[in-house]
Amino acid sequence: MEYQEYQLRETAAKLLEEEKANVVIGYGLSKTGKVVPVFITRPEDAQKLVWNSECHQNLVVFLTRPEVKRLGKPAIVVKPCDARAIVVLANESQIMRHEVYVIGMVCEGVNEDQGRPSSRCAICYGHYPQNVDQVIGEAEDAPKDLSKEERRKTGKYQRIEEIKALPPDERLAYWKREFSRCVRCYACRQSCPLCYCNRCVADKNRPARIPTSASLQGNFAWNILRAFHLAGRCVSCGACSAACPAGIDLNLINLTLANAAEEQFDHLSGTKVGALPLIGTFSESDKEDFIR
Amino acid sequence: MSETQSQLVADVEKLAHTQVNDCYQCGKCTAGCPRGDVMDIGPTRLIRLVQTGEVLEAARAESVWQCVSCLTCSTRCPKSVNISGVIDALRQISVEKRISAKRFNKTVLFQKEFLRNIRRNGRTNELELVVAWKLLGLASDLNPLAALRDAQLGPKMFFRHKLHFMPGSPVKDKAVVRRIFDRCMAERKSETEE
Amino acid sequence: MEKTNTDQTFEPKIIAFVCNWCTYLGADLAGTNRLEYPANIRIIRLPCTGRIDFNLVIKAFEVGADAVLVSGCHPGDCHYNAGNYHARRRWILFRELLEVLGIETERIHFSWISAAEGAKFQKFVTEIVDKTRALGPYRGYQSITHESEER
Amino acid sequence: MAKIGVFTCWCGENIARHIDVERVSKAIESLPGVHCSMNYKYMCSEPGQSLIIDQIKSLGLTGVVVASCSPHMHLKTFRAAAQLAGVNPYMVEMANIREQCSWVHADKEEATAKAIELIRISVEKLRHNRPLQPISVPITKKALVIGGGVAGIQAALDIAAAGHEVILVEKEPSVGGKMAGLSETFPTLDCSQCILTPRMVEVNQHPKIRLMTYSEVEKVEGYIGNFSVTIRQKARYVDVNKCTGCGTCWNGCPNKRIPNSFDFNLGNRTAIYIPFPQAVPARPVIDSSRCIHFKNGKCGICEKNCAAGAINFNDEDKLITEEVGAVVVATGYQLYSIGKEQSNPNLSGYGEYGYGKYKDVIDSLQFERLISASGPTGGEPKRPSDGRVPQKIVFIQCVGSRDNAKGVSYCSKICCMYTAKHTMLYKHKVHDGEAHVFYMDIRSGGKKYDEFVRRAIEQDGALYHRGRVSKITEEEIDGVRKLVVRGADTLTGKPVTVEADMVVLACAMAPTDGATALAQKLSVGYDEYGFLSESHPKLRPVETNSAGVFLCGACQGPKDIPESVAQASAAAAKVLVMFSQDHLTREPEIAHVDESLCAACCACVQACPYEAISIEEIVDRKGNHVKNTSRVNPGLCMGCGTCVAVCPSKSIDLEGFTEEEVYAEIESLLS
Amino acid sequence: MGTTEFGYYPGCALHGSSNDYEQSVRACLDRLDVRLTELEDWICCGATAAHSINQKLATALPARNLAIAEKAGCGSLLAPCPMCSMELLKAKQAITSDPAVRDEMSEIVELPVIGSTDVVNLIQVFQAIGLDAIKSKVTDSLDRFRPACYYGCLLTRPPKTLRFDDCEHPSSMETFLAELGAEPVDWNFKTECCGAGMTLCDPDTVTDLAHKIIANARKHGANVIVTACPMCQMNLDMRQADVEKKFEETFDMPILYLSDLVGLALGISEEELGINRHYVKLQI
Repeated sequence: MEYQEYQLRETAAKLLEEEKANVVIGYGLSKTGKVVPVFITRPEDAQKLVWNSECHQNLVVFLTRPEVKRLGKPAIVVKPCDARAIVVLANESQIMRHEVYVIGMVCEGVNEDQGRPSSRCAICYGHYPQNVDQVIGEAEDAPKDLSKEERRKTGKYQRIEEIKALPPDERLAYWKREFSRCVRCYACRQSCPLCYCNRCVADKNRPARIPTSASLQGNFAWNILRAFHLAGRCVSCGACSAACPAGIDLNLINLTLANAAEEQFDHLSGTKVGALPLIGTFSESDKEDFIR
Repeated sequence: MSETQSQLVADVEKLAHTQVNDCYQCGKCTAGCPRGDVMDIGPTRLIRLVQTGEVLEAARAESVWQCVSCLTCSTRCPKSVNISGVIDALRQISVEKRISAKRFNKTVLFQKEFLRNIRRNGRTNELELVVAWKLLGLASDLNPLAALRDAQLGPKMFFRHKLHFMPGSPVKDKAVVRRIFDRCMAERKSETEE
Repeated sequence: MEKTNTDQTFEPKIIAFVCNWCTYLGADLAGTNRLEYPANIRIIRLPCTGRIDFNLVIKAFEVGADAVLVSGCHPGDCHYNAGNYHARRRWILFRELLEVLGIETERIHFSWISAAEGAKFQKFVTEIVDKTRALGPYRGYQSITHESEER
Repeated sequence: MAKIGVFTCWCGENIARHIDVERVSKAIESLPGVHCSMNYKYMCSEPGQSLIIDQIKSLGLTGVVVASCSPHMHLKTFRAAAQLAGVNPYMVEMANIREQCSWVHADKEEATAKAIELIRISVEKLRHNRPLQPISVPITKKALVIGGGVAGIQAALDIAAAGHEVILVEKEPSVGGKMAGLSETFPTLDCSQCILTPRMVEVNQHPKIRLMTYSEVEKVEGYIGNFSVTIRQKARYVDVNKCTGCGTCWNGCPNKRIPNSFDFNLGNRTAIYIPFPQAVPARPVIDSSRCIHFKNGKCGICEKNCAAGAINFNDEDKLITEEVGAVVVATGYQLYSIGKEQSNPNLSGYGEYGYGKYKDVIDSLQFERLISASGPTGGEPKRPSDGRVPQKIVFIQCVGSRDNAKGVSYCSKICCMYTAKHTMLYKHKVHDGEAHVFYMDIRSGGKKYDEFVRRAIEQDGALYHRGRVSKITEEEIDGVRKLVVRGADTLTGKPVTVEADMVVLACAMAPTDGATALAQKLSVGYDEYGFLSESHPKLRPVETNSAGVFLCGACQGPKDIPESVAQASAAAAKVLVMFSQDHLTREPEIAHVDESLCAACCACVQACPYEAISIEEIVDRKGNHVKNTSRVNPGLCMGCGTCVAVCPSKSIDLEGFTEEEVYAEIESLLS
Repeated sequence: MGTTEFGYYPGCALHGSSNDYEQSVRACLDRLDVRLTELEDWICCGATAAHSINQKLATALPARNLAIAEKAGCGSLLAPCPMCSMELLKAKQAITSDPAVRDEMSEIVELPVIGSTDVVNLIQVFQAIGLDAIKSKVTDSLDRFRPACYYGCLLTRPPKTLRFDDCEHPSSMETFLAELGAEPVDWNFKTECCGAGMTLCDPDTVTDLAHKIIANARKHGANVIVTACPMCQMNLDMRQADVEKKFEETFDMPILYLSDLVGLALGISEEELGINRHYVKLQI
């Protein structure tokens, strides 16, 4: 990891020197020593970049922010899971892929706050970054990737199965308990690299599709809406769950749909450059058993 | 169509895994049938009889037993009706109801004897079968000379080491064969097992 | 008390979202042929199943629907060539979402009913009303709404 | 502030018997926004409409709800009435209390309660409606006709006769289509070419028609009234302007043994050729795949012989773009292939009939050429294998048709008629010949049609057997090669064996190979077999669901000549209706984008079934990029609203069914 | 070339009156280094009798054999008799297309059966071995043979179940034999039925059908009929004398098994192949 960090700093400095990028979006340390996003614009500042197991945040969210766009041509440090979000953004024409230099880190897994291994790492889709401009780290250093079946047996998928095994009313009761804590701070939306709408439907009031107050009804409506908007798009980076101050594991819902997309339509978002959106396309042979 | 009739039609369709109403009477089955010219009721008309509920009349037809099961009819049917399967179903019904065409008593008895032979031995014992066949021929009030005619083949075959007293390697577990027979026959009222 | 009372006289509220060119005309045909069915259904006419957003279904539950019906042209018959194929894909995913959230999918009915299928419309609506009557009011979703009001 | 009038109809007894109309009117009065609530016996009648108009005028209503029958019945009527009174027609809503209420609910209490709710839904929607203005689209008054068979010719002539320009595109070197190859036509037995060739010449000479033979439509862009079509004019290697059609070139061409596809390979042609003597234009084409010059650069006899200097070996395909307002598709048919090669993977050949294996088993169009005076045998029925005149011909109907196992499930409609014709033409030429027909049913509905079939049987002595044929084999019998046809006669119940000299298969009609690809270019639907779909099987038989694109002839389904011609004229009439105005008015119920909010994620672009949405760049005055947005082409949008459902930020909305309107409808049902 | 392995279901005929076919197949495949493993305790497939009398039995009997093959871990099973091969394939189709049938059959035959075994005929075995491999072992040319390849009714039917060759104009035997130097003739009755099923019950019809077949082969210039069916062989061979008598024609048309001809090409003697045991003498 130290060597990766060294390589990363060298790469960043070089990119800035050669003006292949005007800003490097990466991880650095705050005054209190916490890992935070940093925006490096001068080659000499590249030494401030860090790479360690605390780099759990998905920085891709910054790519679509107007204030970041103003800094000029970006380079960005991504983990393999984050890299998938870049592919989705490019597929949805939110970024011009060739205008972003993507530095992919070979990842051994990261911690969430308080040093716990991140739950998303338990369902890791791959430790080696794909569709990036440069890879830092060696493939052989990365842990072995899980097979689809192994993934299904671990972490959040297991939790989803547990929930699905409950009778419907208990499932609903579970989510009522969870959503009743939601304060509608929209941190989930803020942290999501794929929530980039200019104005969210939740903020529109003609018609008011989502009750704006943090009522249970509004919370349900909001979370259903959010989940469905990410159907076939969510790359399971877990940023929403990590960001939620109420501690709601929002990612579970997204994963359910990601799972369905993979099972029923063989669609794994962010793994195919140029993939068409899952919702917005169709196949005449889509299978279902409930339409009469 | 009476209820009994529709029941019989349903029975035929179930046994043959086919829908007789798919047939539009084009005659292609009769046209291609190697026995079409000698049949009393050709395959097209057999299907028609089933369509109209006259399953029993169809099952009485001689043609049901004249069929050589070559599958030409089913293969070429433009509506994919399993004609050959319908004829098999009619055979089964004619046996169960004891209404098979008289002239083919021998054939029916032979088919039954064939199955009894397998039930007993697990595999066919040809000598037993030919002997039984000849006995049937003599016993069934048909021209004994005709039966004798094939008797000539017996020694001829034996001479060429073709005819065996026992199958090459006897089946060890004969009981299981019997159980399979009993399970299959149990569901339908059948007179094959005396 | 009230509960048993309402259950005895429970009349389910059913909101239907149908396309203008097939199912709406199918419902019209049921009328032309005087095919009776229970009066519990309220049809919202939309141009195409492609227009039927999942939000509308949620909204229907929010206003107290006990069941929702969504119906359009048979695959291949869409007036707009492919709107129903798009809809179908969304429904497949939407059901997965509802499933995990514990929202009763047996209260959302999908069907293809053509302009010629007045009888199918009648039968379908009758079945849904009977089924929903048996299920009782959708207290699950209604409790979400009510708890919100109480707060 | 909305001032809404609600008008409830009795529809005589139809509504009033099951709904207490008075009570409904009363209950509606108190709804927010409702200014007046009235009822009348027949709202759609003249006095009913006057009532609405008077109330609008006297009360200054801003919108109208009519509670009566289905909007599919009278929405247009009431919109027109409102417009007369000065209210925007899109401020009219209907509540369907007849088809979906009074006619289906027996209990008057329940029906009345439901009617009130249905009206409430409409009132709530109307409160959120916006006045809409019809969209006006300019029209290019020029038509494209694709396919130069009898249907395409007819459509082109009709449109041109009304004074509009027409481009007629034909992929073969000559117009005429399948009809040009037929011998005589049923049920009159008049010569096909005699009646068709004058029309062929006319399209070539008509000042308003631009005939483009040996050409294919490459690309279609745009929308009704404003299509941009790219046409590929294939290299002909002959300058049609210089060429006089004298024939020196094809008469002198040494390469004379190329199977002529116009004769379905029964006859031969040269490498430079016209497909048949009456070809229009009478200008040859060089088949570069067979011409000696293209193989080794030698020969060039045609070039040397051509006094006009019209031969151009360096000719190339040309792409020509034309602007047209309407498109008529008339791509016709081909015969279902009975051999092993199938264009449609769901079909398989008829191995049992030995087509392709036995030379004397031919299809019906080949037989037409064999008995046509312009055909390879000069009209003498000679069999392909040895040139003998057949003494016995077996005609088999329904080959491929009505055959779910191997062919198509539909009836090809014309085979019964032309088979009867074939037997007659054959018997007229070979008086002592025998004509056997194997058929399943005789379908001869039409003027003088059944009489025609009976004539073949009664007067010309064709022997009809009701049954299909199972197998054909070739045997030498008494020194002559015969086709042994094993069929059945289901009327006697017996198999029938005929030893024939020739067998003619009446193969199913199928759409041409390129039809579905063309349909995709035009956004026109097609069925499982590739026949193009009309908009409504009865009421809109020549329109398609792609506005401005019309159909005629056998590309839409099996059809005979009179039907094709009638349909062609119908399609032309539809084009002329369009062209009778300078602008096209389209329903304004289409999608539109709030460009300030669109994030250009492209979901709508993918979802739109009409490719009506594109991504556009917004720039400031200096030309700097501001953002991208999706934009709807109002000419292409058909108003399905699929885009709205897939838009995550709902920056796109559908007029007439806006989010606001639909939510208002649902919320009106709040209990 | 390594040894190839196939499971082997001889069926009653090959262990009975058509044991010359087994002799021929074994001699031929032995020479080609193909190892046949006979199914342990196989039972009769039921043949025409089962599907004439009881449809369920017609599935159960072959299903038992499929179950035995699966238990033995046999991937490909050679059934040289087309009747057996068709019955096995029909049962396989019934089992794989309907889980209810699969479960019921597993219960009836007292062994689990899922229909995973590939059932192949003799031609498919030759195709699997490969032309090159066979040609490398050929010692004698077959150029004196002008065979009429006779597929009979069941080698290609029902086509959707068997999925073998073109059911109207099959050509796999011709292609194969032509490569070995023979000159196959084109003729008309490749898939016509010889009526073997009726050979005991209705000899008159059978002689008629057999006559049509032998006469057509002769007419098209064949000097031998080649078949891959024990019933066809026996019927055309044994009945030929009757045919000649009834129609007052002499044919002397030898009826060989496909493996006989291949065996001759591989230099195996007529005695080893059992050709000497046929009724009509091979004198070519």
